[in-house]
Amino acid sequence: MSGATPPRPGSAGTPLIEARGVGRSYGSIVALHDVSARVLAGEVLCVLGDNGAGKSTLISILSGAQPHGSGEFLVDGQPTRLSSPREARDHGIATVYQDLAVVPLMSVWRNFFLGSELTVGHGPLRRLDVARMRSVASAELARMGIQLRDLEQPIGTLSGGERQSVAIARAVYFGARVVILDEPTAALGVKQAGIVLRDIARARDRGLGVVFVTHNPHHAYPVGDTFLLLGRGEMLGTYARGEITVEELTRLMAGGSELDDLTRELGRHPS
Amino acid sequence: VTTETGPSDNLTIAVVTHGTPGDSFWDVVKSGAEQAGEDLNVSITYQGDGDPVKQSSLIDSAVADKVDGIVVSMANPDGLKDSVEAAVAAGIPVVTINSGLERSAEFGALTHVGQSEFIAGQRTGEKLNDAGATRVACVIHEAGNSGLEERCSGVADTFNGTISNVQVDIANIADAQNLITSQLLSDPSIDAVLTLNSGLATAATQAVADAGSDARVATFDVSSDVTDLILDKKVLFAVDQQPYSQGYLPVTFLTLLNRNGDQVGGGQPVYSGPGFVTLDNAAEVAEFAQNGTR
Amino acid sequence: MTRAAPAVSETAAPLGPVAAVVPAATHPFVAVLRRPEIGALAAALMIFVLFSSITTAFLTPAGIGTWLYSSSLFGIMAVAVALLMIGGEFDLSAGAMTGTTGLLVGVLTTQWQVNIWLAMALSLAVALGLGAINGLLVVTTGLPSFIVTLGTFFILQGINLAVTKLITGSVAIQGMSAVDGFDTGKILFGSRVSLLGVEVKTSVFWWLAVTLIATWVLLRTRPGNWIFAAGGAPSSARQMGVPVARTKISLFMTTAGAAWLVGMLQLFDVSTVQATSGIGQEFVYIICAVVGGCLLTGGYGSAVGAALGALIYGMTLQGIVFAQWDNNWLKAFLGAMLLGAVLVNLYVRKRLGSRS
Amino acid sequence: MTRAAPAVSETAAPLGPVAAVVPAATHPFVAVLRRPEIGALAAALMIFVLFSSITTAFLTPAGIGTWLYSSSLFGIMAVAVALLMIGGEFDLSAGAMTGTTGLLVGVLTTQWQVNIWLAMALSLAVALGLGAINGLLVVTTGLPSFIVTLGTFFILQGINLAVTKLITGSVAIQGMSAVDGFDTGKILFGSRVSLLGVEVKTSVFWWLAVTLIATWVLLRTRPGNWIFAAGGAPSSARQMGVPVARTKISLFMTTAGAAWLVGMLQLFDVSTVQATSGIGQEFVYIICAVVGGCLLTGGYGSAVGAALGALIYGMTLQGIVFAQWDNNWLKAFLGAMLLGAVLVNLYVRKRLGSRS
Ligand SMILES: Nc1ncnc2c1ncn2[C@@H]1O[C@H](COP(=O)(O)OP(=O)(O)OP(=O)(O)O)[C@@H](O)[C@H]1O
Ligand SMILES: Nc1ncnc2c1ncn2[C@@H]1O[C@H](COP(=O)(O)OP(=O)(O)OP(=O)(O)O)[C@@H](O)[C@H]1O
Ligand SMILES: O[C@@H]1[C@@H](O)[C@H](O)OC[C@H]1O
Ligand SMILES: [Mg+2]
Ligand SMILES: [Mg+2]
Repeated sequence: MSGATPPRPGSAGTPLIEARGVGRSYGSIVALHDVSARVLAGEVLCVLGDNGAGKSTLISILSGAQPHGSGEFLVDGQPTRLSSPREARDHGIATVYQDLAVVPLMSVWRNFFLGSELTVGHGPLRRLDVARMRSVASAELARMGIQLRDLEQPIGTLSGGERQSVAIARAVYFGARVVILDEPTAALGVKQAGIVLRDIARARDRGLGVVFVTHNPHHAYPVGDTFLLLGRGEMLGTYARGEITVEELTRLMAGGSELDDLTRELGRHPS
Repeated sequence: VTTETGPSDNLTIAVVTHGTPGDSFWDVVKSGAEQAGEDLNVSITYQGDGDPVKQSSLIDSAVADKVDGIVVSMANPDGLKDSVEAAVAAGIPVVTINSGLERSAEFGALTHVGQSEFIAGQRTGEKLNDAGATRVACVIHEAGNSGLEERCSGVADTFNGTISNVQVDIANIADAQNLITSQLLSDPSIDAVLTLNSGLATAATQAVADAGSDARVATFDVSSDVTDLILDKKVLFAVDQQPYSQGYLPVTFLTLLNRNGDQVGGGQPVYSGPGFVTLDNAAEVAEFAQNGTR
Repeated sequence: MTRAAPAVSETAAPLGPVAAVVPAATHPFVAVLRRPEIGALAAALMIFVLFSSITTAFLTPAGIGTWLYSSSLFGIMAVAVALLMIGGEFDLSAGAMTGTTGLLVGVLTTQWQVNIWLAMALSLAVALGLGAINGLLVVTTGLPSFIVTLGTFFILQGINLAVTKLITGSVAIQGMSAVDGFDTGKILFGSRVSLLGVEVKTSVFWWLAVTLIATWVLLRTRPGNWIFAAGGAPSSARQMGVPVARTKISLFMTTAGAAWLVGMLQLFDVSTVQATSGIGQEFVYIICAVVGGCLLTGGYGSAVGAALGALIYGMTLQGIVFAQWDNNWLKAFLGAMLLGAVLVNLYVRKRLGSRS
Repeated sequence: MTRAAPAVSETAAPLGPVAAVVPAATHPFVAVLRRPEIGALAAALMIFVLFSSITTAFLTPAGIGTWLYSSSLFGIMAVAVALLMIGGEFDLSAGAMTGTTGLLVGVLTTQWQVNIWLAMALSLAVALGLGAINGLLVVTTGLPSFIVTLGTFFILQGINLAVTKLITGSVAIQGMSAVDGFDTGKILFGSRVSLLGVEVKTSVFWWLAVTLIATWVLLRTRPGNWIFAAGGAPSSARQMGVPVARTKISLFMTTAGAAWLVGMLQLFDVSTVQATSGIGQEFVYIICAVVGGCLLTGGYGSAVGAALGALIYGMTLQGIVFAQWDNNWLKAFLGAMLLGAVLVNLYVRKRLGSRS
């Protein structure tokens, strides 16, 4: 069972997924503490914050890769404890992990459908629908602007950006209701980053909820509806798009005091 | 002495045993077979594997090679039955050696050369009685070899005292020695150690010294170290099944059969042992042991 | 079947032009040359040509039958072990387990007069249970399977010896061929079929079947995909929803099942089992898999490669005998051949890999 | 001195989610609890207490001498093998090499009347050469050391047997104790020293020395740092300028040197060597290292841990005999104990690791 349910336009109030005061510790390290976030259908939630702020940790909770330590996690308003990413996928939640979650030695198309393979036939004769998986993977990648010479190529031999594009194409394809992207644009060229941003907007327009983690306010601002700021595992604030400008967002992310340095630096090297 | 047919008939005899390469006992058997081959102008191939499935394969290979005779040791007769019978059916004469005396004729072998392990054990038990032993540790060095178990049960049959088995690994003599030491320490009433391999006899004497025990050591099989130890009175006696003859005789028999139609043995086994090497005859045996033929 | 996922992409009206990319961009011949087993195939051919030319018996019908048989017993296990290795784990108890299964049937039938088919079924159940225990131990403790299965290897080795002695009073099963139904079992597991003059033992057909099924599973089924993923990048696999733990446990059970099959093939072939049977073989299986191109680190390899690795091993073992080389040197020859085979394999794969 | 790095390797515990904590910030006591060998120490204590309480001979002076001796021979090799494993490689030829070195001295002295000390020096040179060959093969071909040293293992096994037989006419060295200078050699390698009533064999002191030196090298020298790096992440290490190839070759030579030492210790103790000596021991060394906390995947472990692993193995082996448990079950007990020891080790390290 993969992200099977057809997109369901968000019933106004109920968030597709919601975290209420969740926390998570690794041994004595508190990676996340009392953080709340909600993802509404047809909205993009941007998660921003410094390195080590806890973004990936929040993502791993939302995507079912890790259980939350404290707090509450709701899917469609129902308190849920996702025990595996598989379960998350069954709820129509798909994720691009920061480490991409690809298997380097496996071919591109096998990675694309990993865990949600298409099959034909029944019983002992049930087998992979290789032709279909290849053509879907190929089409989806082409759509991202990636032209691979060979889908049989082990994904580990792709360039960093190509690999990331495969992971994004995969999540966009399987995310029936919620797509979570952890720094998807980090390694991408200008063209590919543009395609990803457009994909995010398009998914939003189709009524999907999107969680978008990024360090880049200039990527976040154009697509985001809500901005969640994290710092040292704590929530620094949630802002609706109308409440904040891209400059303010940048300032908050950089930590107010360092703003002057930053502007000066930006001023010296305009790009 | 060359017979008229000797040099020109290109006989090949395959020896297939259950001994792992490097086992000093089987090395002497191999030497005996090779010497017979040289003496009689017959080419000899020698192979060994302790797993009956693999030993069967080796016999099958010899049959595929269309050799003129096969010598087989049968530590596990059931496991070799099909292959031995197939060889006989293919018209290749077979002589069995060492173990498997009881089934030899049934499988269609010409004769058997060896000792009965059980009888050898019984004689050993009597000798230990004579030496006044009351509690003996029987050291088994190959876990799957039923012949070794038979020796210990043979001893148990005639021995008046009590017997316990110790399991060691022939591939690690230093550790085997340690295990024997531990056994002696944990049961100080042990007054005799019986090893079933010449290499372990040396280790056992050392173990007795390490444990500060006054147990006597006896062993199966001979080597020049063992004869020295017997002369030194550190080993009581060695049971000698004369492995050299277990290699030499069957090759001779099979050659005679091929060249002269002789059916040696008359349907009965040929006993190569047990002989005993004691203080009385150790000096004579020592000379041969030095050459790797005893 | 509620697998509507593709529908999503249909609704997703592509912004850019969808390029019509032909999925099979690679020429089929090139694809074959890239398979992991191509190097092993080259090495196997070399060994075959070598012994065919320097010995007379190797290519005779009887000779072929011998090395095919030898290879088949290694091969069945090597294929199962290869699946497990692709899945990222080892099973050092696999050799001892071939002994356990045979001993169990032997004890049940000769000592307790249990019906032979029932005994075989029980033995299979026990094997699968042992495999599941291995798998569960590995998955739940997170200890390396190398050390866990080494533990079970020692335990099985002890049990095989002690229990057999306890019940039969000896260290080998005797009188098996007199057991009711042994002959019918022998047809399935211990007989020969004449094929183009070569007397082929049934185990060879089992070997072929196991290799084919394993290849099918690996390359054409979901579990196959999961095996590669579980071994190649377990945490990524888990993140993508692959049931890694279940996959690994199943693989340990598969190895145990193969051990049962080999146990039966040996039992019905020589109608006896020794308490020490199979010990020391566990590494031969791993060697065959590695010679056949499996990575020790998991995630890469093939069933056909492992089968070829076993063929190389079996041909070498019997070929040395046919060549009548002094058996004191046996191991040295074997080692040199294996190193040679692995180097040929590496060379061929590097050449082809970089060319394609 | 720019040697700030070792601190990192001391605290690098891969178990569980241990955060990167500033080393200096850790209390020394906590640092001790975090050492890789702490779990092995706990397991060793348990085995010690077990056999001390259920057998009478275990704690007697003679008993202690026995298990210390047994542990020492495994221990010397286990420590060397642990270094190699931390460096990311295996050496399956290590066991056979203990035989090779002893056989060589035996042949040279008993057959060719070479002076015993010269023979020992030659034997050491040959061992180091063999180690270098292992290392070079691994480093230049890029093949896994598991398979390369398996090849050399087979080759050595064959050579040990065939050459010994060829030269001495027998498969074991005889008459060693009559060799000139044997007695002086025995003082160094095969004598005993009375220590608090316990007759301690010299090998035990060699074991201690090897463990201390290895620990010093690992934790307090640049090569030690390189070993961790070469095994933990070879390509990162290479990028940072660590001489990975040279480090690995040196490690193979170290293992070979240790094999020589053990070869001498055995030769002078039992005054004979069999051509099959050492075969099958290579895995015991790996077991000891793993029981002592080394990772099979490289980059993590300790010399003290490996020494403790050998102690656990030696105590268990002898303890089972002292306990007079049915020796048919020996292997089963051994397996259960080892699994138990590894589990205790894991448990202790997890508890301490996550608490700190
Ligand atoms: N497995 C782990 N064990 C210990 N600490 C961890 C673990 N994973 C994360 N942490 C710690 O938790 C904190 C938050 O990590 P997280 O990966 O969520 O940050 P992030 O916001 O995604 O940073 P980045 O922008 O660099 O990706 C960090 O300080 C990190 O060191
Ligand atoms: N080891 C390899 N085997 C096969 N193809 C490879 C390998 N390494 C790189 N490639 C291919 O070479 C091309 C260039 O790769 P490279 O990593 O240099 O790109 P890049 O410019 O750094 O891209 P990015 O911006 O995504 O990092 C890619 O198409 C990639 O698939
Ligand atoms: O069966 C053989 C036995 O007779 C001999 O004494 O020791 C080695 C065994 O293989
Ligand atoms: Mg992150
Ligand atoms: Mg790049």
